[in-house]
Amino acid sequence: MILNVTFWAFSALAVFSGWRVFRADSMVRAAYWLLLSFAAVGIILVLLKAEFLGLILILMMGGEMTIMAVFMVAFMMNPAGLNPMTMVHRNSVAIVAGVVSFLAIAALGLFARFPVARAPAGVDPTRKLGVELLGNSMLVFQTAGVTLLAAMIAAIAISSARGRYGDADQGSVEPDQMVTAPAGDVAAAAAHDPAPVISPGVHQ
Amino acid sequence: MHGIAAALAIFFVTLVGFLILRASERHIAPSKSTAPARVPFTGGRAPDTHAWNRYHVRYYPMTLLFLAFDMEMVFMYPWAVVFVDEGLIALIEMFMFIVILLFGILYTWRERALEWA
Amino acid sequence: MNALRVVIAVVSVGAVSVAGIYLAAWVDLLVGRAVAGLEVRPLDALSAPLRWGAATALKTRTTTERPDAETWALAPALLAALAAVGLAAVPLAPGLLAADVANGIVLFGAAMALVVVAVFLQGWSPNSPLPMIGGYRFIAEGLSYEIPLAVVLIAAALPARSLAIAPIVTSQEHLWNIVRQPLGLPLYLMAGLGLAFWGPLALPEGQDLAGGSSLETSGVSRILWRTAQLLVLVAVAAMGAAVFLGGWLGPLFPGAAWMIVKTIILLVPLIATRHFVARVPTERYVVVSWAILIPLSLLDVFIAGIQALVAAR
Amino acid sequence: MGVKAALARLAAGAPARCFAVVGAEADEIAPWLRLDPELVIVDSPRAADVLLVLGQLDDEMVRAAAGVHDALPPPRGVVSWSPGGERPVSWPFTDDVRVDDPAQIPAACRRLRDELLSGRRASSPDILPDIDPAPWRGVGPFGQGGAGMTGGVPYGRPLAARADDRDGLKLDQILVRVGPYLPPFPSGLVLDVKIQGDVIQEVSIPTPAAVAPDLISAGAHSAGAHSLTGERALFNAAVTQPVPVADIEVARARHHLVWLAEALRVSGLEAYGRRVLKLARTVRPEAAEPVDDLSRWLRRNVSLRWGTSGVGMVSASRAAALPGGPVARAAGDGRDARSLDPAYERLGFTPVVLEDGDALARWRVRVDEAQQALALAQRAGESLTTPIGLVEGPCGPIGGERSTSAALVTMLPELLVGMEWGDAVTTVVSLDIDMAEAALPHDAAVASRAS
Repeated sequence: MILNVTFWAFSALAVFSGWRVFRADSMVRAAYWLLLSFAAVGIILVLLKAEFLGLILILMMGGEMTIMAVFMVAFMMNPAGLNPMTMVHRNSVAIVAGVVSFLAIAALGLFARFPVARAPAGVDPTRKLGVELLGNSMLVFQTAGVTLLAAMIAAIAISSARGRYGDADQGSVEPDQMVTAPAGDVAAAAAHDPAPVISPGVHQ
Repeated sequence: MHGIAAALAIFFVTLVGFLILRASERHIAPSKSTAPARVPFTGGRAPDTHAWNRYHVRYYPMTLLFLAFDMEMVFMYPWAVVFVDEGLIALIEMFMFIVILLFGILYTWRERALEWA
Repeated sequence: MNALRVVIAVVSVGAVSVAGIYLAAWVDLLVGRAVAGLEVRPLDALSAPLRWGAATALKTRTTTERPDAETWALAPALLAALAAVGLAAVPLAPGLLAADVANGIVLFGAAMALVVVAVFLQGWSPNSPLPMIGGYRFIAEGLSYEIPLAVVLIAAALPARSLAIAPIVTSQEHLWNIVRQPLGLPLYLMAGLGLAFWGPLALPEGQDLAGGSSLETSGVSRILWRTAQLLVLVAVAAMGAAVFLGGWLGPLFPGAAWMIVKTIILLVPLIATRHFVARVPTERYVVVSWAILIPLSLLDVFIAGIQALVAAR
Repeated sequence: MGVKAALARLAAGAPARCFAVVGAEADEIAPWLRLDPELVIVDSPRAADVLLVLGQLDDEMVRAAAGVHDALPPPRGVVSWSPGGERPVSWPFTDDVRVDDPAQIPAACRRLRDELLSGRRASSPDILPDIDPAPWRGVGPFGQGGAGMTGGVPYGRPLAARADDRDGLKLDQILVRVGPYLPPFPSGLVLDVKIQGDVIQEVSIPTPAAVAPDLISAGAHSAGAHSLTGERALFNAAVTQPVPVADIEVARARHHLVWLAEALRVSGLEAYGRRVLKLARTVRPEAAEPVDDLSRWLRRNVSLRWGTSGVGMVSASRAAALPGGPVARAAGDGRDARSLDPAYERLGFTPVVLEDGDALARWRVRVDEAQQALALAQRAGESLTTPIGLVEGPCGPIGGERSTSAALVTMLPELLVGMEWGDAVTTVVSLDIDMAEAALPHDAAVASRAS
């Protein structure tokens, strides 16, 4: 009984806060309504005996929604909603898309045949997950590692304004690749300057 | 399951308790706010604009780095549980995984992207 | 049955919280007086927090021109609730655990990850420049300490083969983690100071911001905010005692007594840092945290891993 | 009602929390208040019971003080002290508690606080009129005061506008009107700081003299009568007449220690700052060991070094443009008016000079100078200074073309640009700007010395 009530309460909270995301004027509020929605889903996962997944969802979303708030405030006009604004654009398209995807997911939930495999009592889902990840192949872990590394380097390369050898928009060049010209021979240096290769138009 | 129930109960009881305590101030010291009392304090002079603005965070590359490491932690928790059972192979796997990620930090640090933009 | 257990859990965590908060406030006063070269007068200091609270409660709550009133009201309550959950995840003695979950350190980590939200809201809500800077500073700080905090706890979970706290305590029967994983406790305490934005890591509330995120807060809200902050410190100390100092393990006395003593042993130096270590600059803290503390915490995992494998042989 | 009375009774044992507004001639009194157990000086008016108005304020400063007053949460009150007991015509604090003897300030604060909290005295009413900064109610489609996404004055203020930035990301810039009473900065310092994020983009000084010069010049010669230390009067006197070297040097050491106490407080070490303040009050040349211990402790404290090293670099060329003083000496500029004095030559005086030019160097120069000053005072015996028209004051030479503090204030706009907020505060604190001296224009300085 209590379990059912809790489940429905948190489901309602998830839907309600999801709806509030689009009704909030302030970007900070929108981000944290979304966090609340995620947290409610996390609790539902815990109720469904996926304790680790539920808690890790909350753990991750705490940091991530804050980062989202930071970027939304930085890039939105009127970030605090001091002037009223709407988070909804192209209403009709949105409504159609929303209804269609809701029906699709609902249909999937109602009509799909899910495999029935009762987990034996006393199984620890976290342990299962660990075995699944580590298991007999290194592929999962190392693929994840390399993907994350690529993501990090790409994110830094795109976002950082400064680099080791100078500012990014100056076309930073490694010292080894610079052609060293004799002192005073500025013209020669300019002719060999690799900067135009990186940022064409510098000498125009 | 009662563990999580207790955690939720503690969370909500504390939350609501604090909100009630805060509402209690209405009875101890009712506030009546006036325009000069509402001016944000920076030393006695009033500001020109609202403080809320498109705030230029100076550590945005670091936030992106954090996203990747947050993901890494997700992998580490289940790894910790099965680590001893899996033995040496788990250590090697995690070693490689972490070294790969440390290259990310090294790169970010070398590009001086951790400093204020 | 279950409902009774939940009620007992709520009440006991509440009682431990109040005692811990009061102890923290008292210790802070004592250390402060000693460092300032004043008479310490422990008995007088015992009533000082109450007197401060009474004087503060009698002040009205001021507001600003256009604050986000709801989130401002929420911030202290959220901080306290999260700290209470963190505290509830710590076992006082075998079987004496309020929030007995299989993934204790994940629960603790989740509660502590959301602390960033509470502090940021406290700084953002007043719509005032200096608190806002404080709030944003805490995001930088939070994103920097969160990973070492989680990673050192994971390292402690390795020999226990479990993410629950009780097995982590029992895994220290022969050797406490403070010896077995020498990097763990220092890194944990550094992250914990950041979590409680206390002392050297009081970046959002530094004197350079004239109080920062709590600058505009007065009246009862101010008391609640300080209380919640101290509760975070208590939760950090309690978790540190369980994970690194062997929790309830100890001879002669009952487990709970050992746990309380060990928590106090960690709480006192945490509080005292405020009077001995200057506030660190935000930017340099972020760089050092990423370039040194995070690699060190990963090294801690390896040391713990190798040690656990050798021990399992 | 019962709860309130019980709380008031309980609260009566707590120290009074005061927000201090420090005007001309009070800067030698204000720091010592932190030593009194009856009151606590707080950083934010929102945490204060009592507004403490010390010294003389001109009209503009009074207006700002009124703004601070209104920010105090009721019940609140005002305690004021002014040398000579005069108040300007525009004095807005009608129900203030006036104190004639500075020694009575703490007790007066405590009494006022008790009366306020127990309801025996009414909270002082707002001074500024209760009108919105800009009319906005009912304007705009929702009556919120604006139109469109960024237009209008929603809730009485406009939104911030975008500005260029060093990383190429054009986001909003806000103007923070710092001071005159923002605690980490010297009381009276007024800066208009434009920030984007927490980085300072532009600094300007709205009024060149923050404290009215006529107040200073009128009271400068009488400062000694009211202050607890008489430091300023002593240094001013030394410009024209011989003064015991020992007195001057102890005053210098005391000034540097008072500065150090404040610098430690801003760094987060409030209790240690109080210890240093206590030391400053009792410092004597015969007992210099506590200062030596302090110097050793500071050298060992890694956290202080971390927060100050490399912060607020004053280049050699900037230092050369200063009249002198510890800031210049911390940047490798060895000028020190004491070098010109034969009395100091006999004592074997050589100025303390460091090369780095950062905040850490300035901290070290001052602590070393405090130690040196005590040593000089002990060696000096009865010897007197030679009046050569120039005296090395604790912040820089006194009696020259212009004061070092004034030069430092004019240097701030260039120095602070590009700094993170916390670094900027560290820098301003490390410069030790004496606002009374900064406000002193050249002719007023000469006039006050002549009298």
